[in-house]
Amino acid sequence: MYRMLWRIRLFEGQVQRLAAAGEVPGFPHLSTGQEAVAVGVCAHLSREDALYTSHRGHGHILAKGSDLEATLAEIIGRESGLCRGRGGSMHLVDVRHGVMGATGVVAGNLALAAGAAWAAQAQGKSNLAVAFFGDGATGAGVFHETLNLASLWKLPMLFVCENNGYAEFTSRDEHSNVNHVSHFAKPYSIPTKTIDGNDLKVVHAEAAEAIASIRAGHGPYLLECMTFRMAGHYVGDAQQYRSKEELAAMIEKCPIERLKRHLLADGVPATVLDAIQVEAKNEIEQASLRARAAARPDPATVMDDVYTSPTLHAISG
Amino acid sequence: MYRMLWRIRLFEGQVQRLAAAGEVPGFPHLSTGQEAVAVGVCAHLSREDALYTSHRGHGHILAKGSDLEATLAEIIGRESGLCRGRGGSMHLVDVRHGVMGATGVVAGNLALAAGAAWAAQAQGKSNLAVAFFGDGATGAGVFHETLNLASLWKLPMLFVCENNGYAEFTSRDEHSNVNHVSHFAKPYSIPTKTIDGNDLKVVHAEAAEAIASIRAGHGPYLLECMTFRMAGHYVGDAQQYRSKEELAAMIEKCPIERLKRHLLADGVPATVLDAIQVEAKNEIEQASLRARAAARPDPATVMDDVYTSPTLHAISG
Amino acid sequence: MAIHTFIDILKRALDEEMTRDASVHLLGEDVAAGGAFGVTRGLADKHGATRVRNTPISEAAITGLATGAALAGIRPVLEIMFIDFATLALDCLLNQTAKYRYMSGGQLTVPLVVRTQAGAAGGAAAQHSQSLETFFIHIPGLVVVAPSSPIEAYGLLKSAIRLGEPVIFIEHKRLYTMKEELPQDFALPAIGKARVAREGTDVTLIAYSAMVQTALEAAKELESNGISTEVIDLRTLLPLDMDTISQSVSKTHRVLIAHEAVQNGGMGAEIAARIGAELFDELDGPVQRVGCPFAPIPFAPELERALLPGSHHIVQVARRMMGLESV
Amino acid sequence: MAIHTFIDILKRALDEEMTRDASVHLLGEDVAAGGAFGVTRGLADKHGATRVRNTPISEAAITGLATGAALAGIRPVLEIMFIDFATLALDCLLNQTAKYRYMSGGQLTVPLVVRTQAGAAGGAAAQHSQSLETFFIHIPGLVVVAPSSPIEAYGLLKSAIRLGEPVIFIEHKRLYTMKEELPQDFALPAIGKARVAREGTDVTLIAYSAMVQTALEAAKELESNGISTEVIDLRTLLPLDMDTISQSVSKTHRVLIAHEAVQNGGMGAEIAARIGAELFDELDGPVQRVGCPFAPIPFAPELERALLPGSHHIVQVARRMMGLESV
Ligand SMILES: Cc1ncc(C[n+]2csc(CCOP(=O)(O)OP(=O)(O)O)c2C)c(N)n1
Ligand SMILES: Cc1ncc(C[n+]2csc(CCOP(=O)(O)OP(=O)(O)O)c2C)c(N)n1
Ligand SMILES: [Mg+2]
Ligand SMILES: [Mg+2]
Repeated sequence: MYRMLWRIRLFEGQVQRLAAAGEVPGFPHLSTGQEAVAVGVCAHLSREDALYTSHRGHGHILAKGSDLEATLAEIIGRESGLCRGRGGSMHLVDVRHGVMGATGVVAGNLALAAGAAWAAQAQGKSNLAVAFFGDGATGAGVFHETLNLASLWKLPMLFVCENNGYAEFTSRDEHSNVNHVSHFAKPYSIPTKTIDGNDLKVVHAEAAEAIASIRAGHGPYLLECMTFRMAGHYVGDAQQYRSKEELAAMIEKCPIERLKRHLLADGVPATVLDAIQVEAKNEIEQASLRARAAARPDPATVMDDVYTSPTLHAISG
Repeated sequence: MYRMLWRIRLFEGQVQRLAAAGEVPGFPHLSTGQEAVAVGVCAHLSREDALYTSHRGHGHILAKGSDLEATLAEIIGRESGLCRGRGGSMHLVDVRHGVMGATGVVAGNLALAAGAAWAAQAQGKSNLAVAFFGDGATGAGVFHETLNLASLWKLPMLFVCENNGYAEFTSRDEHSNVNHVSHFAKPYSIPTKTIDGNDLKVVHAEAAEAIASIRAGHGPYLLECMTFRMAGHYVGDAQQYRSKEELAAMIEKCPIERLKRHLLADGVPATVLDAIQVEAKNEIEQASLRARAAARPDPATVMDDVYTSPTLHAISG
Repeated sequence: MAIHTFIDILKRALDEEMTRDASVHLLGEDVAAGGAFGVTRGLADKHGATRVRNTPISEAAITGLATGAALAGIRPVLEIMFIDFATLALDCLLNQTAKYRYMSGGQLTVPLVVRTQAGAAGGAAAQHSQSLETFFIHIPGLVVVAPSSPIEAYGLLKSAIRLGEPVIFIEHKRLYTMKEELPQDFALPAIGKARVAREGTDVTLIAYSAMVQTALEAAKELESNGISTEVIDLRTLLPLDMDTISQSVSKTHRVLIAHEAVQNGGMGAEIAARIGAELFDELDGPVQRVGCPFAPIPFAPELERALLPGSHHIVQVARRMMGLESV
Repeated sequence: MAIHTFIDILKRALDEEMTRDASVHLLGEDVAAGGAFGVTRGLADKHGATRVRNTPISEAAITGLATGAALAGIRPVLEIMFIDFATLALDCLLNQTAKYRYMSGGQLTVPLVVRTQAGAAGGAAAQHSQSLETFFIHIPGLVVVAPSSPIEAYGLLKSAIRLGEPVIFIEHKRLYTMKEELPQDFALPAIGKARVAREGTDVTLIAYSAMVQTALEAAKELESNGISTEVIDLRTLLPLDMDTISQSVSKTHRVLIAHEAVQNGGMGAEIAARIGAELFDELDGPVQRVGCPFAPIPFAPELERALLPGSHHIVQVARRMMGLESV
């Protein structure tokens, strides 16, 4: 898991560099600083479990098992990308690994995750659905509609909120006077916990408990992970709205530093940890080289995949 | 207030008869059995307080002071109706009495009521906004979005839920496993109470307290009034989905019978009460005669009032 | 041969599809109780409460849920009680449902049917009477179907369920009590193909949904005026079957399009624009539209009647097109 | 005379209107921080946090709140960050905002401006690039405005705020960095009137929003082909100014309509249908449309470029219309 933390951290760093160099179309959102949530939760998921995520989803997708190169290739818009360059950073889908999708619409796919959970229930399968979302998403009505449906139908669904205290440039206290997202689960009697999302050990243990409860048929669970957005809202955000103190606290909170301290204390030699970091760096660099060398989509294929049925395609206006 | 209960009861009875006779276009929803909520809450409102209500809003509007004849005239589609026959039963508006509107979209105007409350706050006025809605409306996301906004901005707004245990033909337990609508207010720290909505004395007292709190600047308040829909969902609904026992409990719960018992116990002579009932009956009958004799809208005016500016009207496609 | 109302025949189509394919599930407000119009009455008893599921009043979430279930291999048939409230589901339909296949580079499909009720039916007023199909024909990835009679509804609903794309299936309230005999041999209609509902040589009259019945009435009246009207029932609004339209226009050289939706920016605009561009040389005169004037639907019956387009409007415009009436 | 970007000039218009009229209030996600594009930056400091209010991510409720406030005498200017998310506000806009005046029999008006960002701007992909004006032109009671340059935005936004109707004000992201000089004497444009952005005699080219700039580029290129193009900037999409269009078409007899929105069921359909019906005898050839092919906006730049209509498409179609290029 230490390796995966580094993979995500360095992946996001690579995206940031490529974005600065003008190689990333659009405005990617980085999960730097929030890696422990992705890694701690996804460690308990199988391929068949459905994962839905938000605009800040690179980490979740990598932790779920998606290929580094194909993910990066998508983010820089290549034909070899997960979605053949159609989706991009905010619309990553990788069905082979149960990554059912990211979305650029805040809270826009929470109910879709409930649908995946309902499908599993209706088909008598044992897999579950996980939805990652930010604290800002709790302002959206569909979040509450989905909590109601999930609790009413006892859907096998894990809600994971990454509460980083910000929605874009506005801090949480201007969005709600409800301090903790976990409070929203209470009226529905959905089991919930607010945890330290920067400590991988904590996330891992609490996610285990939550997922065990869901797999045991007790219905949905909401995990609120308090975390810290180390980067700006999007690549290029100058973050003038954040105080120096706040940004300084970052290093203290860094989930990688935190896990490193745990591991060192547990007696893992520093050389082993350093080697992992170097390996991850090499992996990312290799993946990046290959992704950047990959072919760009052929403009002639732009109308592919609007519809399944070729007859509809042929005559559509 | 006993008079107003009867006015509403008999008004609804009249609407039902007229509907059966084919004189009411569309599908009116009656508030029979829920009168105590309307009367108990509106007793504390001034004309300047803004009232918004749902598809089941006749009672609220009458209790707020709207004219019996003009209200009925609207429900049967006459030019002398509150909205010149444009609105109908589900879209009653009477600005003179602070009736800002009913809506046929479940939960569709809750945020508008918050807007009225915000306007009052921004304009430094002391009036408040009241929104009446059914228990089914709590399934709608915008209800939760509005709770969040109202608590965040401390809006002078009273949420009144008439929990009659049904949304259309489906009972509450198929809509939510949250037993009480008041539970939804809790995460927002909005003060809330669940009360007996069929006992006018209770409603009156609790509404007084809620409104005093709002007027004192403590922000929104949610009152959940447990009540009983004595009629079907709409006029004509056969109600096969309700048990005999449930329907039998009706008389016991009837808010008029309840208040009558209170008043008799307080020493009010039965003759006085009977006289009020007879007077209300006469009022309704007179209003009905006049409303039914009123002119129908002129088809040539059908394009009036789409826009304010005549220039837009003239050239609009 | 049995006679069926529109309501009964929809139920029959749903029942048969649920029996044929265990992945078909019904979802919606009050559907287990039959829905607002009784279309699904009895299906919960027959197919079980898991496959016919009442939902809370949460149009956004249930549309999302149905979409997510469709992505996971279920074939949901979702009912949105009135098309007026489909706007509550529109973010999902526009930004998720319709785009999923494309955005995922073809990895996923959304085999979903959204049934919804549209149109004015007497005093339902501004929020329960609208015809909003235009919102959907502008969304790449969706398919839009609007049947014009019980037989049509039967075949088109079955075809829609089997299609494997997200289909908006629009049922006009005024058709619900219409009765028709269902023929025994019955080939399911192809989605995307229009049909000629009546042949004629002077004017092509294009309609869909309940307006087809109005158009057929008008055609009858026009016949007594010596005008031979060809009525095209579009069946599918998206994609538009220009072949059928083109064949007819090459014969009649005059086109009148009728729909109940507001004329400005309505379905008729697209049809007229396509004909104007693709069949310009075939036209003997301007393509005419009959639609709702630009106002909400009023409550009072006199006003509603004054606003809604009816067969007399069609007759009047068609007569004018044939030079029988001055402008 | 100062040079302003589109962003600066919108800020200036808002600032001036807030100073002029104390009932004008700004509302929206992050507006106090300037909004996603910095348009409202600094206005909270100047006019106070009550009049420039950040909201939660609750598009439905904030639109309802703004509507209710407008009914109560406030003049809200609400920002919906991207038009892609305006569908979340559409129930309110369609069923409440637009219909209030009519349903109340004229008792109430809704003086509300909804500012929103539309259009593709390079890699924003399928959920942040759409042009959805068509949804709004089909809603009686709304007014839809789409400025084409900084000067236009300045005047139209001020006029929209003063109009007293619910106005959807659409800002194209690609215009945000465009600069123009603001003349000193400046009469506010009337809502509902188009303008001739360039005079010409051979072809009438109708556009709005950023596409006007593209159309002007195309017109320049066409000039070097010997084709004289009259460019009409619609300014207001609803209601449509047919007078200005008609004057131009009576001169050129050829019409080309261009917009970035998906062509099927787009704004161009209504314009083409109106011209085809009302100006049939003036037309020397079919009314042509240039719009987006029927697909979501893809992410990769090559694909985005391949899909979006540009000046070369306009030039090509115009040349074809003039017989300079074969079909
Ligand atoms: C429905 C919708 N409204 C607004 C936006 C613009 N937007 C993008 S990200 C964002 C903030 C989201 O905050 P949060 O959910 O806390 O996620 P975070 O960015 O903190 O991870 C906003 C408002 C959007 N994408 N979707
Ligand atoms: C958004 C929306 N969805 C569905 C409907 C159809 N509908 C009308 S009333 C109703 C039930 C409302 O229940 P509740 O809010 O409890 O009010 P009650 O009728 O019990 O007073 C439904 C589903 C609607 N009008 N609006
Ligand atoms: Mg956040
Ligand atoms: Mg109820």
